[in-house]
Amino acid sequence: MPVADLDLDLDIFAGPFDLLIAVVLREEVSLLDLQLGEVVVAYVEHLEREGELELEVATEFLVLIAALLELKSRLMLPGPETELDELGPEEAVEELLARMLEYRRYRDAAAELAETFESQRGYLYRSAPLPAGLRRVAVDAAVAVYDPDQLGTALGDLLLEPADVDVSHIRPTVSLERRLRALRDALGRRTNFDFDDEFGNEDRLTQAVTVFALLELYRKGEVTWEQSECFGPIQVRKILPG
Amino acid sequence: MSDLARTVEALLFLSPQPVAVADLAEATEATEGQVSEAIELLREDLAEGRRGVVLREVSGGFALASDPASEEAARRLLAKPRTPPLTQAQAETLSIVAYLQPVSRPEIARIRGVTSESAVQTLAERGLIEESGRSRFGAAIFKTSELFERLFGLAGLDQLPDPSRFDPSPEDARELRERLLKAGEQRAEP
Amino acid sequence: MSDLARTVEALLFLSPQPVAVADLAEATEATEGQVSEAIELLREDLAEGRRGVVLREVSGGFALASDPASEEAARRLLAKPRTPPLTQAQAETLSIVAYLQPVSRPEIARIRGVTSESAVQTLAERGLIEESGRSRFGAAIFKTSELFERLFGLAGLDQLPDPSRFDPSPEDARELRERLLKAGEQRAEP
Repeated sequence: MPVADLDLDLDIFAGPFDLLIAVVLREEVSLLDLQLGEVVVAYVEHLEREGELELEVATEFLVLIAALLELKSRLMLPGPETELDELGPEEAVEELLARMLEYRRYRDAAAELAETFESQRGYLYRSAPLPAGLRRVAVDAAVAVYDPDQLGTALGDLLLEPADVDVSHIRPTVSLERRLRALRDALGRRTNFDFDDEFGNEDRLTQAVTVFALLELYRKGEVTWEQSECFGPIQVRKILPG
Repeated sequence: MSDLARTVEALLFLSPQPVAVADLAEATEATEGQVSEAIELLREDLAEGRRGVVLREVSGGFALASDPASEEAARRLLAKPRTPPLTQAQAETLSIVAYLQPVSRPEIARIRGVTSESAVQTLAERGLIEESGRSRFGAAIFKTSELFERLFGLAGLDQLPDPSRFDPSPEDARELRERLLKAGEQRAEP
Repeated sequence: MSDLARTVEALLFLSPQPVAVADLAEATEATEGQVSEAIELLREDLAEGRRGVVLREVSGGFALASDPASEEAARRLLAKPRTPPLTQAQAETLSIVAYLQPVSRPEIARIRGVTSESAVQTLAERGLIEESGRSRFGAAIFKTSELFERLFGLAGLDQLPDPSRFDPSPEDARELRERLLKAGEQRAEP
């Protein structure tokens, strides 16, 4: 929260901090009547409520409160005999006065400017893009700025057909279930067959899983097979129920 | 000049887009008939050759425009021609139009494998390509402009370079078109 | 209406900013004297109350604006709400920037007696003031914008009302001084 919004409830003033400073400058509230301690207490209470210290806001507060304290102390100090201060109350008053007068000048100018603004608000100006003709180069004024080779290259790129996608890194998946189905399909067509005749065209992985499926069917008592020699042909035979 | 005509003139002056009679009527709280009368008054006052601004009836309504006679002066005062480097999308789109012209918008998209709306629009705004009609199916057809040839320093379209990086170069326009479409389709569905 | 006046009107219609006589002369290839004559013709034709558009001398140049009489209709058509008036804080900050420019943020705060962050920011967002660099100590320095002059109908910054007009009278100053002194004495006495 900016320090300007700090809410104050003092003896002689209630409202945000920035308003307090404004009314002090406009001498609607006398700095001498103002208990600055109350302002500090309010700020500290605010800090406690918020639970965190924003350094920038705190600094701003310190600067402002210090300026007020300095002005006030100068107003209150008795006379020129004070060695502590270079400014006597009269000079302090002059300084404060100078600042008030300066502020008043801009406050009054602001009132007039706001009035001028008000009186001019009815005039509206056009805001439209320039016609297309003005946004592009005139043919007569055009000089070569682009390289035709860029077009040839771009078209050459477009003519290239993409290479066949290399899928060698993708491992085919072979499911046991599907191989079981394939075996049962084959056995549905005839009661016995040569393994190589039926599955010889499949890849090695598929063939291996099919053998595995064959074992499963053997376990269930659906098939039996024969192989007369090592690496010889495998004859698969369906076991008919009953 | 009536109050309504003055207000209508002000509205047309402020609006960057043409304004329909119905919208003018709503804004001025007048009837469309009254607005049309006011427009007639303005049409006389702002006829070509009378002032620096002319009243135009364009699709969708009425608009004020500067008199074409002032174009030269306007160019000297305001023209900010832009010729920034072409992006890849713009270069591809422009090369398709240049080599295959006339070519339709869907064809450009098929060859590039992506819709090319914004590239087409930018190239048209910069005056490098222009619409040269509509296809049988209503699609806009584009060709390159005279400005295109100037900005690329080409004496004519036959001076376009052979599509480099490609061997063999297609023999004729029809083969070029077919091969571009084939390559584009392969890109679109791998 | 002369050809030159017509061209000048067209240029002012097209230009998004006020145009100086010198620039109009260069664009129209006429002398500044001739342009000034053309401007005089336009000034008559486009005097307040004659058409929907008026000629304005703002920000060191000339610009066309819509007549205030059509403001309400324009806001209805363009769906633009009225710009909010300046708050007290904004008006004060703006007057400090207008008269003292270039002026730093801390200087504004010193004169107003309060930090003026949000007023400065709002004015900058509305385009009325703009940063014009940094002070030796790194504080942002502000000046008014071209838009400020346009929105306030000022031909130039020298048309701002004389700030001495706003100086408090010697009587006011004396009275204020006495009150401050008296307050000081009262406090010092007990």
